[in-house]
Amino acid sequence: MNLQTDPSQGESSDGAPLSEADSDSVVVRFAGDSGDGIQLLGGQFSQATALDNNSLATFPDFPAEIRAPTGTTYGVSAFQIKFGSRHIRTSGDAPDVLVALNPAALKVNYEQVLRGGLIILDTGSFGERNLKKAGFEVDPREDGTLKEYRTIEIDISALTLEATKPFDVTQKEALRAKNLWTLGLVDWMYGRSLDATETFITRKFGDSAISQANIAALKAGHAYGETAEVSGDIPQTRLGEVKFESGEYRLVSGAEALSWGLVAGCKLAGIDMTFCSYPITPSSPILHILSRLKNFGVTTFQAEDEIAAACSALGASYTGKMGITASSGPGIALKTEAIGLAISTELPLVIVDTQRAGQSTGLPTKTEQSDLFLTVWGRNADAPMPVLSARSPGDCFETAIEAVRLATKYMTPVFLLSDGYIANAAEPWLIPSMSDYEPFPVSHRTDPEGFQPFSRDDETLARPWVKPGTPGLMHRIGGIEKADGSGNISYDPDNHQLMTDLRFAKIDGIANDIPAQTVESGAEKGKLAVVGWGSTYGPINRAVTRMLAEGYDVSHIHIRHIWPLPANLIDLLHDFDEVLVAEMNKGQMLTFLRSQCGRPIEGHLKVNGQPLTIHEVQDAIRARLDK
Amino acid sequence: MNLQTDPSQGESSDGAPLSEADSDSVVVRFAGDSGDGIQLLGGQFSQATALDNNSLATFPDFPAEIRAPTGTTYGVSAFQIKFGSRHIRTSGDAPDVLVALNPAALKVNYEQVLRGGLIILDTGSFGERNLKKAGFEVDPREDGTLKEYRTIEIDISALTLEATKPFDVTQKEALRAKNLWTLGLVDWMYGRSLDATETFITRKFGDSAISQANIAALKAGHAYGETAEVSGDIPQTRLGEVKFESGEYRLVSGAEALSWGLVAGCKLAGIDMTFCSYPITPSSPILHILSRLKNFGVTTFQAEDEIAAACSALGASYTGKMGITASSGPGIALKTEAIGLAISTELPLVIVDTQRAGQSTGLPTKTEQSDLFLTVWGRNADAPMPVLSARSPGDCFETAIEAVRLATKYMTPVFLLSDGYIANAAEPWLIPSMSDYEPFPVSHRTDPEGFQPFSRDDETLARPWVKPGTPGLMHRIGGIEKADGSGNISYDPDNHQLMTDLRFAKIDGIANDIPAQTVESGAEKGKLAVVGWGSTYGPINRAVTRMLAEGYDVSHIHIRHIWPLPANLIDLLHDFDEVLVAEMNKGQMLTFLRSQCGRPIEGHLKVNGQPLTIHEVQDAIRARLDK
Amino acid sequence: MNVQVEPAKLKAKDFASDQEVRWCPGCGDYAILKAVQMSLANMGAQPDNTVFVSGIGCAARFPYYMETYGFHTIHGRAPAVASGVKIANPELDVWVVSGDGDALSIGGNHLLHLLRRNVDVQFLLFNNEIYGLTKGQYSPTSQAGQKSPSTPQGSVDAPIDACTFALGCNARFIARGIDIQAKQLGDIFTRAQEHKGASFVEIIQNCIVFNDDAFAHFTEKSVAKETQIHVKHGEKLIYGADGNKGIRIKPGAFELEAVTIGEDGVTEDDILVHDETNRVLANLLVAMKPPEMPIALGVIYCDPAPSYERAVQAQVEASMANGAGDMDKLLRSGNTWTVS
Amino acid sequence: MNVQVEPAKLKAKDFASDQEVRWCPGCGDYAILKAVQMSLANMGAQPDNTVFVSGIGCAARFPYYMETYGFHTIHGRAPAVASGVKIANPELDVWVVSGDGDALSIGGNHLLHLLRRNVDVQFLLFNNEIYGLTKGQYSPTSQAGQKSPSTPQGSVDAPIDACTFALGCNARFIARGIDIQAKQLGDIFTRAQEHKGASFVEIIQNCIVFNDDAFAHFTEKSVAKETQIHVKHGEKLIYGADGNKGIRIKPGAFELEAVTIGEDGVTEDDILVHDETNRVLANLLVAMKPPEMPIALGVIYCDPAPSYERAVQAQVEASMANGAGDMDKLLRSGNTWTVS
Ligand SMILES: Cc1ncc(C[n+]2csc(CCOP(=O)(O)OP(=O)(O)O)c2C)c(N)n1
Ligand SMILES: Cc1ncc(C[n+]2csc(CCOP(=O)(O)OP(=O)(O)O)c2C)c(N)n1
Ligand code: SF4
Ligand code: SF4
Ligand SMILES: [Mg+2]
Ligand SMILES: [Mg+2]
Repeated sequence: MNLQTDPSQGESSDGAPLSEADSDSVVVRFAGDSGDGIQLLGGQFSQATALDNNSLATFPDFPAEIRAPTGTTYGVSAFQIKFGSRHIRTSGDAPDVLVALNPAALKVNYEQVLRGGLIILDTGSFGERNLKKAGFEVDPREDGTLKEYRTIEIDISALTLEATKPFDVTQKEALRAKNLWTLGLVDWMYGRSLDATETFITRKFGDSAISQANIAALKAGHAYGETAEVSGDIPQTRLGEVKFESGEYRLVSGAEALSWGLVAGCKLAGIDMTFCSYPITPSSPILHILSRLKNFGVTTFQAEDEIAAACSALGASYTGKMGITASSGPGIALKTEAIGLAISTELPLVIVDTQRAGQSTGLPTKTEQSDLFLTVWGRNADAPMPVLSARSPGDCFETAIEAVRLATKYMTPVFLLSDGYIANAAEPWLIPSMSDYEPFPVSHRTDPEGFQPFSRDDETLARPWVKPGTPGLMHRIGGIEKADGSGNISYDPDNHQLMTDLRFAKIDGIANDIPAQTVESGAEKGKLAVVGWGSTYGPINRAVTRMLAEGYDVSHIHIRHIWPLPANLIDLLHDFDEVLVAEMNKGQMLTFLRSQCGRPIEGHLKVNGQPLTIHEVQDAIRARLDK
Repeated sequence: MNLQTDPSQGESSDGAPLSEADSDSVVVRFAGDSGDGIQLLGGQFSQATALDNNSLATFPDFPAEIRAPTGTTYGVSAFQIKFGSRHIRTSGDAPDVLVALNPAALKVNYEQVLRGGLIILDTGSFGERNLKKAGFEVDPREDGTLKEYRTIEIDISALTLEATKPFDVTQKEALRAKNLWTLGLVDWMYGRSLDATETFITRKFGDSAISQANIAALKAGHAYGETAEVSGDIPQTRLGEVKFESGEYRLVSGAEALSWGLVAGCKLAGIDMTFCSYPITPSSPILHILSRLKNFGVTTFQAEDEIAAACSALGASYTGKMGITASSGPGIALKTEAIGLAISTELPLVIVDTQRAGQSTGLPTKTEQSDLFLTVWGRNADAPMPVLSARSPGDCFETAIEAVRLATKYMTPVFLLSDGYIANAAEPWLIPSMSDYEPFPVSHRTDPEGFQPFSRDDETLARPWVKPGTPGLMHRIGGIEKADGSGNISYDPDNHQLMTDLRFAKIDGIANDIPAQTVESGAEKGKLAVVGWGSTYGPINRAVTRMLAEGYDVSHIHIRHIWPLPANLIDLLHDFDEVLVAEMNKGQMLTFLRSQCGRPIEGHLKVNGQPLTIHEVQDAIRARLDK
Repeated sequence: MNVQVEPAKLKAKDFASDQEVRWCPGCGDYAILKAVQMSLANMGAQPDNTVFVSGIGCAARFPYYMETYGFHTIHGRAPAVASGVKIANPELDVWVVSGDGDALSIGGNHLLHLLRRNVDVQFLLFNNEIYGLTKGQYSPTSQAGQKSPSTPQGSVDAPIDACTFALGCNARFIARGIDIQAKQLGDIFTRAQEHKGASFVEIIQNCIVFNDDAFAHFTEKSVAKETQIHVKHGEKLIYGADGNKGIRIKPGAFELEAVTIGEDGVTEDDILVHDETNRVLANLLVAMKPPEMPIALGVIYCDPAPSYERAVQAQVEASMANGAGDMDKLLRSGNTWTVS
Repeated sequence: MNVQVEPAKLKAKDFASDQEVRWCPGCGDYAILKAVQMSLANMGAQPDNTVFVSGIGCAARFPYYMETYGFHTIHGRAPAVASGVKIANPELDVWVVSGDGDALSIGGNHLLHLLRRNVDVQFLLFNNEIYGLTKGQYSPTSQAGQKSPSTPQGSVDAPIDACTFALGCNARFIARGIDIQAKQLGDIFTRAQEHKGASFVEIIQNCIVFNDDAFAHFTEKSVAKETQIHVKHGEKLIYGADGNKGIRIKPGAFELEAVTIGEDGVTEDDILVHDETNRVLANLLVAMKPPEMPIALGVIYCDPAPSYERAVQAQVEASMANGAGDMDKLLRSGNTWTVS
């Protein structure tokens, strides 16, 4: 069985992907066993690349098993990076270079490599047993399997052992440095400095033998390239620097940016955060990150399940704190009832949904954008609430702030959508300064004069937020329908109609408090608008940019505010002859937009747990405009 | 505060409802304290009316409190019946007659009575305290409040005590017979026989003093009308018999018909039912009814919560039984994750959703049709499944059978939508004969030859259903994505795409296995189609019939199969100039149809926890066609 | 923190909200409501600083009737909401009101975790051994054989004892009272409120409509003295109309038995002294069921441990000790580079 | 019912499915898998009639590796699914496999009700005191202070003891074993399978990746003898490398203590005899924690009561006794009338 292969990625007629003409960028994929330290290798290379002022985007691709038996295909861990001398917004399509640290890694990945691309193999791991475990009957180096690629075979294992010999480490420890040897080689290939990684190693292992061994391996890999033992076989590439906007940069993953954005939002709102969550892939990193930020007034609570997480976050909001909860797929489904209570009691709450692939348990480590229906419509009865979606790792920061702003200003739960791809991917990020943001301080009501728990702000229709503990403002709230104003239980039919209408009006009104929809690239009207949302930003943007360069009349519209939609969106869409939604699901934004705007819309849909590729979006555009 | 008043019901310009010209039907509303036995009174009168070959529809309207303090407005229990000499499909709009057994009942209901209608009051309950509890500052009989109505004041309390004096019952017991005295009077007004009620009393209380006292009260009420102590004030009406199709009839409520339909479906499938549920209003009656049908091979299980109910029903389906679960609103929300597992493992499961009003806890005893979004779209990731909706009490039987048929034939969970209104309402029902139904026997796979748990039937795309315990067919299923055929865990991207596509194709294919959408009344094409679903059938049908009689070009389309929609529905809608969806929510079918068919659609929407009225639908039709 | 200067001692009625109480006439909930209001007044509670959180059920309507802060949440989830309230603001005095269905059927998991974590709330479980609000189905505490709308042939489930379950969940405070015993309830509430940690209080409550007299065999005046034992820490486990019944360890066994002082050579010295810190004794006491044994009432177990929300807060405070975090610094932590 | 003529005695490997086992190398789950396969073979189980139900977690992958029927369900809900399986078909031999997070965090409520109802399944809880599958967060059984990705400063929750909880839930069969003790596990599994009702088995399991050696202080060979006591009904509670340690009732208290025979005047007569039907003793035994006391292993409690699914079935059968219901008659029951 051929696992994790995605032939839809830039396929040629005879199966292997075609070489791309993108000379200003490179895609490298590292792959090896889960135990090989591939993610560290990728992370360090990304860091070094960023420091060289290349733009980049990454895509870590974990196995579902914690640590599957070594050598198996399902235990393969991969890390892809695309970097270049122009702005990079997607981790790219087919790799130009594959580094495969064992046969299984080769097996799972080689078909995606560009025809003519480079494959670097650790021959030290190509023993009989490993070949068999990977499902190769014959050695693929010998039967022509790799004939369409350039391959470089290096006994990385042996060379690593060799390099680390002088140090007092066990053979096992020594072999673990394979990833650093490889990093050294690749660093050399792209002219990266080893400094940052050296500092990293020293920080991590101090002045130990392991530290020394690791650094030796790193340097040995680098030296291997330099001394050209493979007689110039290994290509060296230098990409120009990207003209980045000036400022301070860092690499940031979506999970980091999102967590920090939530904290920043709370700072801007002037309230502390109570974050309640239950571990689930790929949402857990947010809990991990926030649990280390207690000095920012963040309290984290690992609840007994997702229902309790949502309920305790709501309880925290009830006390006047910013209650936040986060989960994925099945965990979000479990929060549904509690979210209904938040809507009914009109309390702020942010629910982060890091989407993952497949219904039920599905494919937890793979990505998909398929909770749009669930978040917009997945509640009992009429229960409107805002839904936002972040488009990239860095954008998670902005979107998280916006989620806190809307939740507190409108006294409403807000869904904040991310996905497994942006959560784990990293990109260089121009670090914002907090002083650039307009604070939106919350004022909890303290004045008993004329207090009614369900009175409404004239402009926002929000009800007052009262902290229990406030003298004279005792009141009761709950999930039964409430009388307008007093909030007392009411079974009055007219009141139910009124309150339902008010809840809708409040959320609908947000459309006037959010930025108008802009066009990312291309004209404001024309032949074809490609509409995306969330993590498809990168591939769609790159595809549209390329097609514009080729002279096509196409524009890219990317939606952050899903509910309510920006006030001008429908009109904007009507200004295009055709509208194409590109998304990683069976047509959820497509169906949603159809329901909201009376015009034909088409879809380019994919649900294989992998990010969209630039090529397929280009093909989809061509299919519409070349007719 | 004026509770439970719905001025939208056929309002005149100055507030009171207008008298209707419907001489072939009558609407009577009984109202009193929760302790007054109003539901029994209504039920008995319905029974007697049905036996007279009148057509009828009922609408019980319970208070939310179990037994609120006597005399309060929120403790008022009501029962409305519409009956007539033509087919009645809705419990009607404004009552022609209101029987109010205490001031609170009057307070809550009088504004809905037709101007010029009749109000019968029990003056025995109009003491100072009761008036105050009902919120009347002044006695409404004296301050002109009732001037637009005909009122008949009878001291029913005293007359009941009088009638029951000869029997050895306590005063409390005697007063409890007030409802029977009232029934006797109303029976007389409409020429009903007392026989059935007498039999009922005797069956219930045997040959006891209570029995005798109750019968005496019943007869006394009847005699009161007969001897015309109110000198002809009380109008007597005889409505002709309806030309019912010949056959055996009974009164049936939606909850009964639905429960029986589920049992019938299992009989037709040839398998036993395991029904797992957790009590919730208004779903509980199904659990109660089924728990008495163990001799039909029905096992019932009151689970610890809704999640467990759904999971245990799924466990039962896994063993080859028909697993069924039922709930309402918040309880349905909780089942979401388990339903995802049913979709993923492709096991049959029927989930009955008796919809109730309002998000979160909302208005549990009131009705609404607002779980369409939840049932069609409310799941994580792409997770399609059939959704059916029943239109009337009797129709619940047919729809339940259909739900079992689809679940077992296609190996899929199926949503079966009812609502609080049809669950409690009763109508005369031409009792079907089981021999009229085509059986659809399930065949569990037993042949190990070539067995694959995720192979598919060529026609239905259903996978084989295997009972654990079957020799040689051991296999494993679960919620992680499965390899096509073998069902083994698979993280292969292409396989995920394939399996997702297959799951969609399977459900989409059901469109070819369900009846084409028909037009209930009016032409197959024309100016305006009024589209409804579920319990709005009655009022829409009556409204369209009336408008047709008035010469309007309007048709009624009523959707049973919501997902997938009947194959011809979209075309059918395109054959009308305008389409109007009338529903009891903020536009869920409206939005759904917009998403499915690229044409403008309008909505007549109501969310006040009350059924649609004929008048408002007529008004909505007029508003579209009179322009 | 909201420390207020209290102007004057409040009365029970000051804790009553303006909402009409909507339980069935004769429901045991009325008496509990009164007892809570009275004891809040007695313990000098501040309405401003008091929060009642409940789930769904007849019992769960409780907060509406209290002139305090109140949150009527969703079925079974009150412990989770209350945990959030308490973690977010440990200064609030949080009470949870729940029914046997709410707490032990749908909500069992949250109750477990509230108790084991030892969140400082008072958890009042109104046990009427029935689902009141949904009209009379049997509950997890209903006796086996209970006929109900969902069990027409009688239930076949073994019931759970609320206090036994709470002990299994590591609860550090366990008490039991009866709806109509206002004074004893008051004492329990006061102890529960004083206890810093999760205080679990089971209140035997009569549902007059769906399960009337389910507890009559020990709540009826005529039998009360012989079937109830009100335990007090440090005092002998003595009961009975004549004060001559007692509980002792069955010689040579891990078991309690009810004995009569003066009969069969039993003397007062044989009678056990109640030790509310003894978990094993607590397990034995809560399991006593009339008619064989008297039902144990009062504070059965109390063995305090640090409360959860304080420990959570302590970590936040410790992290804050070196100054509050600086957002701009955080964003620039780790590797950064500058483009000019 | 599927009674089969068994052709030949099956071997452990006949219970192994064709799927590659995907736990981390060195994970304790491997040993448990082997022990289960071995003991199923020994007890003559029929693969056709055996069902493994699990939730989500590393442990919950178990069914995939068994050549039986298997259902890998959703997180925490395995007891609910298994209850449905057993109610619908009491003839099946149902095993539930769960982890400490699956069973005691998200799934606590379902476990409670499975146990109190006494549904006849074998419930195996693989306790590694950590969330394995989600990469190492602390679980409800993690020791206080556990550092984990979600508790960088150490957890502040008091852990729950799985067996104590099960006792609080009225479980009628409680046993405890260690992943690597195949023989003892086999004995436990056999007893569990024989027990008609819910059998709760806690298995101490080492997670080599995220919580390695969490149990080393009593599982390490060097200390095992002094820190483990394998209990057997009717036999004295004796342990220790020299067989001279024992458990006795602390004189005058409701407490156990570990003593050395021959020291301080302790003789073998003072040592308690294990009585697996004694609930109080069970409560004391499960609470013993090294190093103060040895950990209790083996069948700690077994006091059978009628199983739930049989009682449910009995009602169905009783209703059927007068013949199966006639649908046409049902529809015509009560008042009907005929129009001609
Ligand atoms: C999710 C959900 N499921 C079910 C219900 C219906 N429901 C409301 S209260 C209740 C049980 C009430 O019993 P208990 O907790 O004992 O309270 P009591 O009414 O007896 O005081 C149920 C099942 C609900 N409101 N929400
Ligand atoms: C509804 C839901 N919430 C969360 C998860 C993520 N999740 C999977 S397994 C697990 C915990 C596993 O811990 P445990 O039960 O102890 O099993 P172990 O992996 O340690 O064997 C969690 C939180 C999930 N799959 N589904
Ligand atoms: S149903 Fe029972 S518990 Fe509920 S209010 Fe009435 S008497 Fe009280
Ligand atoms: S993470 Fe731990 S429990 Fe899970 S497979 Fe690996 S070692 Fe076993
Ligand atoms: Mg109750
Ligand atoms: Mg674990």
